Amino acid sequence: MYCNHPPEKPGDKKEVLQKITNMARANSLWVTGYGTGCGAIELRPLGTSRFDMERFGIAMRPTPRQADVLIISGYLSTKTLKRVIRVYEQIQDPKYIMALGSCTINGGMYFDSYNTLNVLDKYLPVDVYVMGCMPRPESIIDGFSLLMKKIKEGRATGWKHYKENLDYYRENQKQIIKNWDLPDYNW
Amino acid sequence: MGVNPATDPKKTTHLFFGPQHPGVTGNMSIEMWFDGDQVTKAITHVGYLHRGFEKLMEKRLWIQNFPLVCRICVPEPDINEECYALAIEELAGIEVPERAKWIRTLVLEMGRLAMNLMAFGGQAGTVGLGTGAMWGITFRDFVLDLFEELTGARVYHIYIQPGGVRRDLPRGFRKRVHLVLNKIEKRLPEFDRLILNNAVFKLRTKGIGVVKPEWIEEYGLVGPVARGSGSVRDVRKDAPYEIYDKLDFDVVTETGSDIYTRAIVRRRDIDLSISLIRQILGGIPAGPVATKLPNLTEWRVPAGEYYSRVESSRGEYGYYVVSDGSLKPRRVHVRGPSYVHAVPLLERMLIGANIADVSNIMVSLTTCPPEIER
Amino acid sequence: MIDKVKKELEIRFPLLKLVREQHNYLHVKVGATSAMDAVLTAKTSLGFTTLQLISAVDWMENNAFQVTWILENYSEQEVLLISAYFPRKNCVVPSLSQIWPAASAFEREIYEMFGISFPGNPREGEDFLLEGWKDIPPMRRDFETEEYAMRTFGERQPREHIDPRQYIGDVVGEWNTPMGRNREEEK
Amino acid sequence: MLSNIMSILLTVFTALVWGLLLGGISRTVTAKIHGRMGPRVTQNFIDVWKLFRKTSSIHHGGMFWLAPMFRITGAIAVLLMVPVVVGQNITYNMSFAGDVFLLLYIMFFGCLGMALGAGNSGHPYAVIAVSRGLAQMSSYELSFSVAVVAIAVGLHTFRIEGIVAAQQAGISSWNIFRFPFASAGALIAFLPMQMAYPFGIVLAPQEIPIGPPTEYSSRFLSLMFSGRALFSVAKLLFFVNLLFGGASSWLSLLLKTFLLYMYTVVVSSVFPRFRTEQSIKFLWLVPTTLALVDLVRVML
Amino acid sequence: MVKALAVFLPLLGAFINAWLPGKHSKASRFVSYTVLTAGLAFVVLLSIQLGAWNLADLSNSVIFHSGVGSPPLSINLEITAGGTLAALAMYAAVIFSIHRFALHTPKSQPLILAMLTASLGLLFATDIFNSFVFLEIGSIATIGLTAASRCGSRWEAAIKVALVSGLVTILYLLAVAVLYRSTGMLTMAALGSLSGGAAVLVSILLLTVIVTELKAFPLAGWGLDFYQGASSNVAGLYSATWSLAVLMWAAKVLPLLPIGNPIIYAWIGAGGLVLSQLAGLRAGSAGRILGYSTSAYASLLLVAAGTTTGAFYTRTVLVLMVFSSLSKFSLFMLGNPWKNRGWSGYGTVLMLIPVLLLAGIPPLPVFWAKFAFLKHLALHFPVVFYAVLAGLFLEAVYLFRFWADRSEKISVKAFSKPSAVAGVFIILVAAIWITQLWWGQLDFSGSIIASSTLRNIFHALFAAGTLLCLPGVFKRIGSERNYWFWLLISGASLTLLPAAGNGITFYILWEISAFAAVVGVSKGTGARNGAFWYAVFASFSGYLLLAGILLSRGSFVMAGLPALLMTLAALVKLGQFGTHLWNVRTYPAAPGTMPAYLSGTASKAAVLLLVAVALNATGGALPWGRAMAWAGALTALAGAVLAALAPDYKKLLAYASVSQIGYILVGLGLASILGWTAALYHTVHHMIFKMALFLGAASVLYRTGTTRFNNLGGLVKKMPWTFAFTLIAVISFAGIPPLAGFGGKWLLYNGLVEAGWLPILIVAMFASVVAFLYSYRLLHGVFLGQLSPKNAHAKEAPLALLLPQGILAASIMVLGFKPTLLLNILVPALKAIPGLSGLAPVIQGDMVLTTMGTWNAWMVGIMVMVVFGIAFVFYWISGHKPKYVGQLDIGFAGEMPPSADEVHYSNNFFRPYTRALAFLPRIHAEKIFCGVSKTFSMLGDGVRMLFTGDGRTYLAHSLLFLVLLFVFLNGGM
Repeated sequence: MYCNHPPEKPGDKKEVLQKITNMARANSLWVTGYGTGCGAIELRPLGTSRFDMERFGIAMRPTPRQADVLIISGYLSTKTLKRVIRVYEQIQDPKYIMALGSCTINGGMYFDSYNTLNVLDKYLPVDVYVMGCMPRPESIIDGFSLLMKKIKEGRATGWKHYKENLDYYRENQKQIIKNWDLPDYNW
Repeated sequence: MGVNPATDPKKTTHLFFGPQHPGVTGNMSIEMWFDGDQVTKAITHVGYLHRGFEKLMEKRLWIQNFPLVCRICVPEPDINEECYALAIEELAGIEVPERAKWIRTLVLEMGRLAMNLMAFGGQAGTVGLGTGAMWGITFRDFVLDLFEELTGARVYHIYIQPGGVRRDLPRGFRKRVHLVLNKIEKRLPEFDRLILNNAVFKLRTKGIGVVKPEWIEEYGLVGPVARGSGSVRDVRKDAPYEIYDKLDFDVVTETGSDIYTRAIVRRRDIDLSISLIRQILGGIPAGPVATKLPNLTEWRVPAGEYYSRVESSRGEYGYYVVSDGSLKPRRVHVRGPSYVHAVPLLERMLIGANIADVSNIMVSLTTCPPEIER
Repeated sequence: MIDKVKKELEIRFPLLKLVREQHNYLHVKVGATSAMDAVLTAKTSLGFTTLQLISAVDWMENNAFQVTWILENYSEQEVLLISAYFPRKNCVVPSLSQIWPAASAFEREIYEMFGISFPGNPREGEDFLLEGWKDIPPMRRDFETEEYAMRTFGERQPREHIDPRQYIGDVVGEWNTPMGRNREEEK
Repeated sequence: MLSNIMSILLTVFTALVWGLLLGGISRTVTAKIHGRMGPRVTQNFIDVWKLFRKTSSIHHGGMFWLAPMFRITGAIAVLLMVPVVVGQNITYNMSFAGDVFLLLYIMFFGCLGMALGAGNSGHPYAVIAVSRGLAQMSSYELSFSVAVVAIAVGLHTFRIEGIVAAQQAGISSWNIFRFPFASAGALIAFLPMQMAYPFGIVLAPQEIPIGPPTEYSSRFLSLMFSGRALFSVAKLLFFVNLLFGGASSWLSLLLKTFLLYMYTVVVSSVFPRFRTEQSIKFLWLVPTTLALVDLVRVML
Repeated sequence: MVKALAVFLPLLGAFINAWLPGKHSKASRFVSYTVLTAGLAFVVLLSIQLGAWNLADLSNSVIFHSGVGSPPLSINLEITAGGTLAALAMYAAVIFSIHRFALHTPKSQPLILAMLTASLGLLFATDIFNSFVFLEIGSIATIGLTAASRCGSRWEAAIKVALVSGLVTILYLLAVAVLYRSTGMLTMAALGSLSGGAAVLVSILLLTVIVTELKAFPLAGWGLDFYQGASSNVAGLYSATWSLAVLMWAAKVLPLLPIGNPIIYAWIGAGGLVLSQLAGLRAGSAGRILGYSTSAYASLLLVAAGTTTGAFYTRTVLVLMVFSSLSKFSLFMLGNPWKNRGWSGYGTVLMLIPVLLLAGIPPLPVFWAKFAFLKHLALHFPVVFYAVLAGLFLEAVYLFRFWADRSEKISVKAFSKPSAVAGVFIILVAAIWITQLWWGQLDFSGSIIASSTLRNIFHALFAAGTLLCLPGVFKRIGSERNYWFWLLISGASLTLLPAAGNGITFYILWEISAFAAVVGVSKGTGARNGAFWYAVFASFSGYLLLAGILLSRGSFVMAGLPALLMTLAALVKLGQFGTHLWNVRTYPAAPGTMPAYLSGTASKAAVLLLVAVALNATGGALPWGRAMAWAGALTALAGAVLAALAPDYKKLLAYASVSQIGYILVGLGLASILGWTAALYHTVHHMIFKMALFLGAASVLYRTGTTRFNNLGGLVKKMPWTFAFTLIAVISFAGIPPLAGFGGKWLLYNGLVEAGWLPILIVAMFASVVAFLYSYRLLHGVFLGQLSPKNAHAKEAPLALLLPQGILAASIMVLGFKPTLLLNILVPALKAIPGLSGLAPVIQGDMVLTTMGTWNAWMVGIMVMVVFGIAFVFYWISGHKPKYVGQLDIGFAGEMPPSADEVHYSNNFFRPYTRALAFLPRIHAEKIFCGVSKTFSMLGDGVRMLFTGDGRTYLAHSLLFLVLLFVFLNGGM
């Protein structure tokens, strides 16, 4: 019923029209509509007239299947991490993770909480961190422009890293998700 | 044992609204069983945002907890600080200077205004009127600018402290507040035309999501949800804190009980907040904005228990604070209005609802998951 | 008004201990056995028809849990807190979920956070805030959250301390001043 | 023969470009109504290209796989059945092969394919959306077919060329003036056809995110977007030919389709969604009654 | 010597029986049984030798004297050919049932002999007083038999018989006295010489006696109670011997009564028939139901006596009475083991044949008699005709209900009941024999459809439809029984149908195909109810057709009322909305490929009938064409809506069938060339796609064992070919252009516009859009969505089911791309029909032109295929390799789908639509029918109030009847 084959290793295949494709990817970032934490409150103004992320081709998509970017908007509780993993793995390649707030970097002010993980990078490959608690819309836009830059230069390869080191990530994930019942592969 | 007809897999479809779902406010999920497109059973799942605040607060100094409490409710953080500060002041017997009281009230009302603007627009957004949602959040941004000027932060202000507020008002602030209020007020009629007078919006919200008046006491409903069903409860009026007893206002109440009525209540709350802010701005007395506190790193709040209450934009908000006379609180228990709105009430209201109205109903309760989960 | 409530309660529960009394606020402590009686009396004959919150405090050193029911009288705008101590080991408290539907959620939370059981709550044991929690209930005093976090989520990364003024000094100008210099009320 | 094929290719290519461009413009216009700047007008090209070049994608079975092709085929079939520029017979493409009845029915080809793909994805939201969409379709097709029959019978021809040719005597001969009620009915039915609010119950993100394409990703989605762009141009073209006298030149074609498209965009951004049954009832009541007025007129 | 043996042997048997010790051993029972049977068999042989074995001339007779002197002192028997036939039936009944008595109540054997003697005597008696003696013996034997049985209510039954026979004795003796006093003779012929008051008095007395003894309507109460109370063995023997004897005797006496105008018999009979059958609708027990049926035949006898004379009368009465008695005998004998649950497919058939015979379905013997009789009535006594027809239909309804209720309970042991088997066997042999007598009436020249093109199309349609159903007949599941034989019979008679040259041929083929199909349907799992509905509506439509044919006075159909009746017959058969109940009950219940045959092929018989009626009655245009078109359009719409809301695959297809049939009606109603082209095109197309769909349903049922949507879903992965063929059929009937279905719609719409029937056009178009709802519902409910784990074992359908589907799908493709193949045949043929109005569509190569529209299916098809092909190739070569992920691997809001069953969206699929339709008043055809049947039940209850179950009431009835008769006849004079 679920997918039962491991992901293909993406490799460094050179695609035709790579440059144009990268430009297109950078200028059309579709964000999964998943407010995982309190940073989501600043994603809303990002869509409105003040900041208007659609200028950059950034749009919200309600389903992970159609998105490119997953924004981890702040701390992740273990309960949410499980869903985030599932959502992330359902996004199609190439995909990027942008993490908002100090709490995704090192736990921030919840460093000693029993329910929030401290370093997101151990569980999911983060391409761009945006610091602050919570990050202002401007800094999120800044984060996006950094992500765009990385994509254009072909450096936003977190998803490749994730696929190549899936075992490492899985081990870490299973360590903190006590009732692991996800399928091993959700693509 | 027979199959429960509400969850019979042959007759029903089992679906999750959330956590990754654009129709759900914040990070929570509703597990539902549908017969056709009608809900037969609903279970709210919370805890996706659980950070263990109450545990963390037991591990931190009294004053260190202010940065934590404001994160309990993201869209309207000031009430947490206020509520926590009220409890500490009650336990420690701290007097708050008059000017600080006025400024606090100002901050609370601005927060309420911001939240109500977002919620009112969001109600339109959830039935597909994206324009309304956009406008609401844009208006809110103006208020956030004021906050930024006043406190240095857009969202988490950490402005209120025991015995007063952190800073005084900046120069020219009152003028700028007036400017923003005028700007918002000028746009409000257009907002009304777009949403409240929209025939389709009425069709979508009238008669849907009815909160029966007898549920108010049964469930302990508060705020616009209760006031949309004829209740006149408002802590600002019933147990006035800060300077609400000096302000002139009437509690907003309607009797329609449905989503549309709640939208109206919220809309009238916006007007009320604007009028209150105007009153406050006109009446702020001069004086200090904070009482001198002892050395905060060694501050022991006297032992005792207190349940402090304030009125948030979603209704009565309570902090149950227990001190054992040590450096750190013994126990802080936050009771947000969403607690009953999003869990027992929502589970009850959704039964028989149409799938199209699920997020509509949920948004009309203005649930805020972090205050359930903390 | 609150005097009447107090008197009434004192007549019925002579062992009652008064904690705090204000003009519309009353906090009483009763014995563990008469707690339910007190709550139900308050509901049926004193008009406290609404349950606002059920809270618990872990008095580990006294080997007791303090459970507090916070009731409100909507028509008289009064708050009544009824507390009772229950022995800490295998703590069992009667459930109110048949009387107030809202109580079910409060009780589920306390069950999860303190391990206090509320027999009679049909949904007790369903996951509420936590998922797959295997340790001792986190809100107990003997649960060390920092140690748990360290154990589960790993060491917090070392942190560089940077004074932001160093960076923002040139840009903001006016703000780079001792606090509150420009913050006086204009007359 | 060769020139016919060239014309067909040109039509499809133009329609694709124009459809995507219109989509971009509509996003900009919506943004302006929201008070925003909005994306570039070329944003849809970038999106389609990006989706096309995504490196992985999933499918749930054969029908899922075929659905975008059904969609694109249906769109192109409708496009080719409609004359593009009046007077330039070479651009009439395949319109000789059928009349308005054929057009009414071939419109379903893509929709049915899409619905099948959605069903095969196994996602309940997709299926709920299809059930809503079909229910709504059955109602707006009623008013639309009444309008079309009224016009066709009034003009004594079912051939689209014939309908266009009958409107060439100046603006007053346009069907929108000759059959005002039927036209009003058809224009209201045009909104649900374009999934515009208040009839956008199929892709309701807050209710059933996001309807039939909820499982579609990457290249499938890219084709689906292209198909949607083509299909909306095809529908616009049909409406321009049906109500607005056809297009006498490419320029007027672009102008008319643009204006018609803007009508849906503007209406769309100031209305919430109906519930499904409300939408159905509205469509049964208002546009159908309007169109029936003209039908009765024609019959008498 | 021989005569002596004839008397001696049975007596010996009886003697042995009586002599046997009280405790009967098995051996002694066997001995007595054997001797008795042997004696009877000998008597039978003797009778055959004795009887004037020439049925062609029934007037031959032999007078046989016994005793001394002349009657009334001696017994004179007139052995006629008809009487011999009846006697044979009696013998057969006794021989085949006596073992039961032998085994259970050996003491009753002398009583059986007494009853047989009385029956034979009454059968052949020529003397009034002789008759009286036999009547008395018969009554006593009946009372004795009843009382000797082991049935719980035997005394009630016996006492009622005794009471009635007492009254009868008094009245009869009065009549005898008057007769003797007036004429000095007691022969039957003496009745004719009566005159004046004596004639009236004797007539009244004897008529009362006869009606009472016959158990005809107003005085039927005791009979009903008797049948209900007596054990089924006794009742069976009684109905085959004594009851038959009384009937035959009455038939003999009635024409001789000096009553003046015998039409009074007909009035009593016809009125009684309708009223008693109304009451019969509410009858509960088997005995009572058969009692009502007896009453019906008694009434028929009265009608026959009142309206016919001579040899025709004799023959009619003989066939009707003998075979109905035999049928009832079989039913009673079968009915014995009702209490045993358990079921045999053959039991159903075994029971159905007597029921069909009682209902008068061809080619069973009673049909021929009824047909001739009704024809006579239709020509000369139209009012009686209608009453009789109505009564017969009511009788058919409760008989079929009886069959549906009871046949399920017949155990396999039914085969050990030689009595029942023998009864059925005799009926079948007689059927063949009588059919060959009447064979000359049949005509297979095919003259009722003049156009040989149309005829050939229908021939091909029926033959192909039957053949395509045949490969799959052995792919049955569970408790479904073998039905291929009945399918074959039905299909064969259907294939012959277009060749019918006159009404009776048409009617016989029509009924055979319908009732063979009924048997076939009854082989399904729990199909009794479905088969019942089918049988009732088929016989309703059959009686309408029969009425139409008979009223047409020799020709196939006449304009006016006969044509209307036959149109209605066709509409009922088609399942026109309102009568669609049988479709939606029968199709889902039918086994295997049977529904495909029923919906795809058998329903086209009604189209044929409509065409035939239109062509023969008015040359094409029926005067009620417009009403028919409206009915068709509304049927299409209502059927489509109901189909969209149906919860079951086959039920959905049944409603879809109802809906699609609507288009055919619209087309035929148009009565223009375009309309007929559309209708016939759609007929062909409907046969193709509906068979493909139902065969697909059969495949799904075969592989999964269910057709409920809630239990299905996701089968596309398991049954890809079935899905592909179903998809093609669905796209086609939804009318989406590259496939065949669009053609029918296009032609129809053009026809409607040409005729200016725009409102119908709008309704039809709306219905065709609603069709999308159920077409998607069907595809999704079965093939798409989540695959339930319960169906994980499902495989692709067997070739026997797949191949026909493939052929049908291929023909849809061919017809879709080249509709001109069919149109080139149809259009010239229809152009040649003068009665059709309008312009014919012009066919230029692949282009079809009407005055307003154009359609080039080939170009459209090529265009779609090319575009699709280019897209496909582009897709294929662009290096796009999507990964296949499981059905549960869906973006489920970040959660995991719990299980396929739970995630599958199936129940209440179109709930919003239901809500949108909520403003419509919920007029269900079911409710209307419930209302109708309730009304009938109430009427029936009213009649039943007469039959209180109290013997005194029955005596009062008889006396009242006597008085009324007296008043009426005297007033008349």
